Amino acid sequence: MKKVEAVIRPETFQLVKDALTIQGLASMTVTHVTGCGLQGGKTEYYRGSKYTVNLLPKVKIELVVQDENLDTLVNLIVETARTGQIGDGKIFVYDVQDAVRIRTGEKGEKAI
Amino acid sequence: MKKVEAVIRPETFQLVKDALTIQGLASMTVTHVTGCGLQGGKTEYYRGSKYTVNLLPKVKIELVVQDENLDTLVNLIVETARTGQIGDGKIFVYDVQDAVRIRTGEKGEKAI
Amino acid sequence: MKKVEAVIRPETFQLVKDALTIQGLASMTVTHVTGCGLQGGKTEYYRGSKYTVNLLPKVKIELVVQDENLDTLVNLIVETARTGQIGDGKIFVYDVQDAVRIRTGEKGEKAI
Amino acid sequence: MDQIIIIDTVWVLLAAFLVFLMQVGFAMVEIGFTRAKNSLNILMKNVVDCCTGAIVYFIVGFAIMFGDSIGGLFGSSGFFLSGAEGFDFGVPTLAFWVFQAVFAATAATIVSGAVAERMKFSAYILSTILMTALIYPIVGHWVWGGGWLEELGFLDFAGSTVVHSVGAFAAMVGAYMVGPRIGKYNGKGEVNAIPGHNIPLGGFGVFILWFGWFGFNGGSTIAASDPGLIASIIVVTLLGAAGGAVGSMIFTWFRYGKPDPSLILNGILAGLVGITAGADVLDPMGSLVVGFFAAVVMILSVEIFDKAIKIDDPVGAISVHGAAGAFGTICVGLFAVGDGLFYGGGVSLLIAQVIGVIAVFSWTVVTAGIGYFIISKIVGGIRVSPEEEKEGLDIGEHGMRAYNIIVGNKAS
Amino acid sequence: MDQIIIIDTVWVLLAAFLVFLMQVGFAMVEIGFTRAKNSLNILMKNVVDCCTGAIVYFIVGFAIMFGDSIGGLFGSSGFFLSGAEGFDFGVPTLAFWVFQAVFAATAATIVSGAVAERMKFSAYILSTILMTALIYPIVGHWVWGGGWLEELGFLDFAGSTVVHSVGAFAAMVGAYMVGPRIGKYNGKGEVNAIPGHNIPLGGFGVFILWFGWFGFNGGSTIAASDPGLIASIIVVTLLGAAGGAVGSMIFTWFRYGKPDPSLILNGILAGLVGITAGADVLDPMGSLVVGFFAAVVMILSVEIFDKAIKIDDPVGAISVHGAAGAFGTICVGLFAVGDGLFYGGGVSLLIAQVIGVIAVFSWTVVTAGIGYFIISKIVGGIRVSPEEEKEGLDIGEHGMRAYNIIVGNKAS
Amino acid sequence: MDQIIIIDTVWVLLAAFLVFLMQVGFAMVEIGFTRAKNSLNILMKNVVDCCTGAIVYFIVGFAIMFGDSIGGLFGSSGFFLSGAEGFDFGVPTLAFWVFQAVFAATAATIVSGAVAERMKFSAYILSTILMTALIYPIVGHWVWGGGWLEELGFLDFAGSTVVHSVGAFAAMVGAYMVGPRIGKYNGKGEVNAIPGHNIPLGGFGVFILWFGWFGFNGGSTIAASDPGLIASIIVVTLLGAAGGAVGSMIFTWFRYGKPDPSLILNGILAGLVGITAGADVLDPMGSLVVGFFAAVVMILSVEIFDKAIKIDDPVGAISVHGAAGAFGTICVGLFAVGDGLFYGGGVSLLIAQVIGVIAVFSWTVVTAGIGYFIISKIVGGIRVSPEEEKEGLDIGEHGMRAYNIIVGNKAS
Ligand SMILES: Nc1ncnc2c1ncn2[C@@H]1O[C@H](COP(=O)(O)OP(=O)(O)O)[C@@H](O)[C@H]1O
Ligand SMILES: Nc1ncnc2c1ncn2[C@@H]1O[C@H](COP(=O)(O)OP(=O)(O)O)[C@@H](O)[C@H]1O
Ligand SMILES: Nc1ncnc2c1ncn2[C@@H]1O[C@H](COP(=O)(O)OP(=O)(O)O)[C@@H](O)[C@H]1O
Repeated sequence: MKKVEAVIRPETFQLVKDALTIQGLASMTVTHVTGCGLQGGKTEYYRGSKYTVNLLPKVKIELVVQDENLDTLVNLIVETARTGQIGDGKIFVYDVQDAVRIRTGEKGEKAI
Repeated sequence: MKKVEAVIRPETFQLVKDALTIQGLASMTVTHVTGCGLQGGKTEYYRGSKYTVNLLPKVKIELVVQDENLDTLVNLIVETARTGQIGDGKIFVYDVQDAVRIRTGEKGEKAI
Repeated sequence: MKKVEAVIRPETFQLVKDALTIQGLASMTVTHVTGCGLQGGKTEYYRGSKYTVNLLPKVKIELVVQDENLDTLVNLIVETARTGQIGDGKIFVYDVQDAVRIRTGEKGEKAI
Repeated sequence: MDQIIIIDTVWVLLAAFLVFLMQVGFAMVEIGFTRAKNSLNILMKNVVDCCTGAIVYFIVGFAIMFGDSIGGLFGSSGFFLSGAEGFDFGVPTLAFWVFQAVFAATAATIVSGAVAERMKFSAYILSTILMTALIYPIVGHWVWGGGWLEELGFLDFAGSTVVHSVGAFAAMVGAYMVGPRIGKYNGKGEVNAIPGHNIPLGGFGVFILWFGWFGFNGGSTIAASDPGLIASIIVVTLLGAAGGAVGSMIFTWFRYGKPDPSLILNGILAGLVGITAGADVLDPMGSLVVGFFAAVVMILSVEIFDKAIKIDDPVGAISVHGAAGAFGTICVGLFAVGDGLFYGGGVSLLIAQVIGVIAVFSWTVVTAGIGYFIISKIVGGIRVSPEEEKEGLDIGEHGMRAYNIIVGNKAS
Repeated sequence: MDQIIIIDTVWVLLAAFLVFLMQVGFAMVEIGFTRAKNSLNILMKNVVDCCTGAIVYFIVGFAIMFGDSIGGLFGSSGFFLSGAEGFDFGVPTLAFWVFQAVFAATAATIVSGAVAERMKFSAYILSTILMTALIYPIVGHWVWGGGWLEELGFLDFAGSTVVHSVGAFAAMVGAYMVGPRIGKYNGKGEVNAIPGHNIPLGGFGVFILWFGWFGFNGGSTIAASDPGLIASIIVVTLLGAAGGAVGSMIFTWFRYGKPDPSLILNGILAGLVGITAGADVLDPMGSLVVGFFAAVVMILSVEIFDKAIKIDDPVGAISVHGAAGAFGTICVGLFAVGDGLFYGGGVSLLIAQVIGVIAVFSWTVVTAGIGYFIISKIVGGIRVSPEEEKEGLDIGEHGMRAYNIIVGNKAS
Repeated sequence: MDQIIIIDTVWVLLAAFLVFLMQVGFAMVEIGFTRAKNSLNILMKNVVDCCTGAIVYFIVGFAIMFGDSIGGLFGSSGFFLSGAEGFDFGVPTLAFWVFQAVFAATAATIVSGAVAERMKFSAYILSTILMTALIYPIVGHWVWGGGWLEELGFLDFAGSTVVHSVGAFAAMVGAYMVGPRIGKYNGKGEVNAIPGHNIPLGGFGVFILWFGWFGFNGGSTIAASDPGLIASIIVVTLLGAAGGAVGSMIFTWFRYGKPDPSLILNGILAGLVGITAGADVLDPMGSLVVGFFAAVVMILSVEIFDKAIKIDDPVGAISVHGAAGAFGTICVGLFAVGDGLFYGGGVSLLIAQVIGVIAVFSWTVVTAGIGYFIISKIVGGIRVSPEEEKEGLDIGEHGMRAYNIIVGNKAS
């Protein structure tokens, strides 16, 4: 089992979610986060003072999937979340040692 | 060291936390998240339009524990967070390579 | 690649971020979380009833870095986030299997 | 002659507008002092008590309160405002009615705070009808409609007892019968504080209530023609509230080590409730003193209800409107310039005040108790299910959330 | 004599203050019912329509509305309030002007809700100028300034049509021309609900609007000298809104299975808009009925605009102010005590009312359509870019966020 | 005769209610423009300055302001409102007192915004006492109580200087002595913007302040008996604010590339402060111009205080109430119909205005400076500890949080 963690633009979230639902990969946990990367932040004004908002709003999606679904998933996210502008975000992949479905107590792949 | 990540119902959080505290496993980080899984979302009305709230509020608890505590912890969460209805949530287990207590600089198991 | 996850005090976040920026390690994802550890919580009053706020506000920073930067990063965080009081927080290190830059589709170390 | 009626009408109507605005003050306080998952339900309760209340008071309540008295117990004419010509309140009957209608809505709305976060919406609507059709108008008749308490010499100028205590006593019964919120008391019976989700909102509500109170007390003369009197009433209203704020600030600072914002806000309201009964007979110094101690009484009452009696009252409505209201009503017997005990007036007024408070308490508790019992039979229990309570009444009762960050909703 | 003018002036000015306060009510409703990323932009639209509106109405609008009539079509004197001495409105011209200016601002601000979350700030400012300089004053002249509709016997006491419908019809054109928000309709044309981010805030706004409405209707007499009349108007205003609340509660409870908070809030407003045209000629019972059905009409209209006509109106401005406004105006022909059809008055008033609604609809739709077309040419399209819309207009138009949790900002 | 007093009293009292409501407007602006962790503390400061202020003004302030004059410098009779019979203000003394008391509270509350997020609660309370007992009443005596500036011909109708500038100058001293917030300036002395956590809330506050301002200026006649005058004052109040909004919109649009919401909101207030001194002598055009430029002056002042003088003023109180207040006061010498320089009145009024501003500035800065120094000795420094400041004053001063999402609290 792998965990795919994608940090994407809030604007593209709906597209990504729809695409995943169609592929039957719709189990996910979503968090509102802020982040910075290459995207240098945005210069805004507040009461006459220029300042940089370094941390821009992003949406983090976490999906735990079976190994064989990993590539489909990653590709799907890359395709739907890309705008080509700096700030599109990143995907990170981690190994998952175990999963448990609380309702049934099932473990492992069955639990996903 | 293992990291246990449990996504549970907000309503059951207090029970889980109390149970963990009694077992002396009360070090944790808590995040308000939203998620969807088997639970299809809820149909609500807004101004006469039906719609599905796909992402329901959940609470994510992260606990890093020593390997020997893993099973106790997982079982405890399963027991206390279960209502038997779809939407009870999932537990995921990851491997942790290292831990550091910032206050003292201690590393490894001592730091948890 | 490693993922460094640091749970720190909100007050120290700015210092940490500045230090990381100077070292060129400024790509990160930030989440507002609450947590408890050794820090027993704070006793507050609400309408004449004493109660303990067990979960105190913390900031979680996640940074995925190349293996060679791991130690610098961890040390930097420990140095800048430490106040010496209980509640300074923890750093956890995980292994990352892959990373993808959504904008370009680049994978692996290049994507960080 | 004519022109005085015009001025009086303008004054009474403007005062009624201010009293009306108190509805949003109540909504803000109650929403701010409770949890986010119940905000819409509380808002709806406030909307519905004021709207249903106005209609019910139009149909029934006003007639029972101000109609021809049957033995000093209740009125019996003027249903649907019919025969409005026959009445003489100085100002046009419709102007007088508007002022009274917003008072009735105030009495009704006090209940919603105490039963918040667990009472069914349907049960609450029925209880509002009961309040504005019967419980409140009867008391109103006794004291302001030519009834037996008025005969007795009982004084309650703008309604510390008639409005606030009636609301609070009914709220007490409701909160008792619906039971405490899940999680309010732990296994050992200790209090688990359940902090409100937006205390500053509660603070804005308190300021708006205070603003409305100038109309509440000022308009209760139903005339502007004695400018010295209305000016004095406003001074009392300003200083009584100030006394309540300072009283609660000092008292909580000593008692809990820090000045407690939520109780200071309640303290302002307690000060206002306290001076309302005697707003026309207190002098500035008296209003400061009554306001100050009304706040102290309220804080002790909050503790007693929370820890000893264990009636769960999320916003402190019982203590603010009931305890401080009874205290203030009795204080009229002590501080009234002229007739008060401390001002050389003997004890006869004081005795009348005590009798009045006891009578209103008994009436309200009994009728509200019977009322909630019947309502419970009608709607199948006055409390929502534990599942609904945990998830929040906004979803359970209204299928909607108060606050939304929108990602991932879909047409269906 | 003299003193009556003083009282009248005090009444009109205070009424104007209340109408002014409706601006913040509108801002709260519109911000609460939309998404957090556009809150500042909506706030700024409300600020600017009321400020620019007042200035434009001072320079041009008032003269066109109340100046010497050219053929019953438009006024022609009093630009910059010059020649104010020549006018006679009972109260001082400046007092009358203030009351009219806040009315003009109300008509203008109705638009902002319907076009929220996507119209350019610059386009909105220009549309506000058009509204307060021309579209609204012309209609005002027809009905209140001695124009042809007034001659015809068309009755619109406080502006169900003149103010609310004009605002709503212009809003409809604006919302149509700017198009629906991204994501409001999916590929199949189904509605994706986009819930507002803070419904309780919308509720507070509704209460404040209701409060302001007492001034809106009460002050429209431009005199306090008939105390029976103003009292009756206020009763109608209270009961009409209550009827709207109850109507929408019952109707949504049946139709959607639960009492819908956002539509109940709109229902109060629909009730108020509904009784505004006949506030001086309705009796209490009539106001309850008109308010009740105005809310039902509004809810059906919301569904029709959302699902059939597919004009995206985030706050329901078109249905609340337009549908309920037209309904209420026509109801005057049915429910007016004396002249209404149901009160034995024949159909002549009813016919005048229908003609008036049609005339105002036609005028407003055509001029607003041409207006937005020209504005679009001037500012290069009235809609922000899709990128800006997705990110939110707060950043795009103002470079600032409404809500901030502050970590990590740096001087630069 | 009699009846005029009734009307005047009604007007003054209603105006006082509106001024009172400004307290919640201030609270909203200050809370909205600062960080969430200090919201309760700011709320409490606003509650306490208005409550303590009213009491102190009752005990001491009023006597110093309006008592028998000692050499044109300060009053000396009427402590505890004793001897109220002896005064003659046209309306009953208590009505006059209420109006003056809410003015005093306004002057006091201006300070809280500038020292927000770092001044100790106890120090703030003491500073409020000083303001309402001494600093403000003395200036009030000079200008409105028969003092030397009134003799000199200095005009400040409703208090641009007496109320707003006095508050602002004291705020400036307080903000200077307490120092900038941690993180406001980086090592190089550059400004780190610290955005407020809820700008729309600030916007609602501004609307409510504007609403209250109609009472602030309108009631300052202490009479309604000249309806033409009060109508004119209200027009000036409406257009001055509108001018301020448009001025700040245009100026920020040019200067920063986008219309800045927070400065437009401040611009409305600056416009209002600007026209307050001359509300009775400006014509509509003059009020537009003064409002417009008062906003520009305010924006430049914000920049200067932020970047050059480096006094940290989170909400811009110094610039809004001080800079725009001084500007507006001097403008009376230019724009007053009749006596103003631009209206052919010569320079004598202008000179009196400048002298007045300088005198009030000197008095306020010196006494406030001494005052804060003494207060600092009493409470051991006027600033909270850096730890407390970082964690937020809500926890440090009150042991409570403003906003709560409730998971995991336990009885203890
Ligand atoms: N090394 C990293 N570790 C953690 N999060 C990262 C990392 N790099 C990027 N992110 C997250 O991805 C978001 C987008 O990254 P950015 O570099 O701005 O875009 P792009 O990938 O298009 O260059 C950031 O805001 C941050 O939340
Ligand atoms: N594969 C997954 N990856 C990430 N999060 C998941 C996954 N499956 C479930 N979740 C989280 O667990 C929550 C509950 O899951 P759900 O499937 O609805 O319940 P149940 O486990 O009872 O069937 C979801 O809302 C989501 O936050
Ligand atoms: N074992 C753990 N698992 C997850 N989070 C933890 C763990 N231990 C500590 N934390 C996080 O670190 C924060 C600070 O920890 P705490 O023990 O209070 O401080 P210290 O490390 O100084 O003793 C906690 O609030 C919690 O969010």
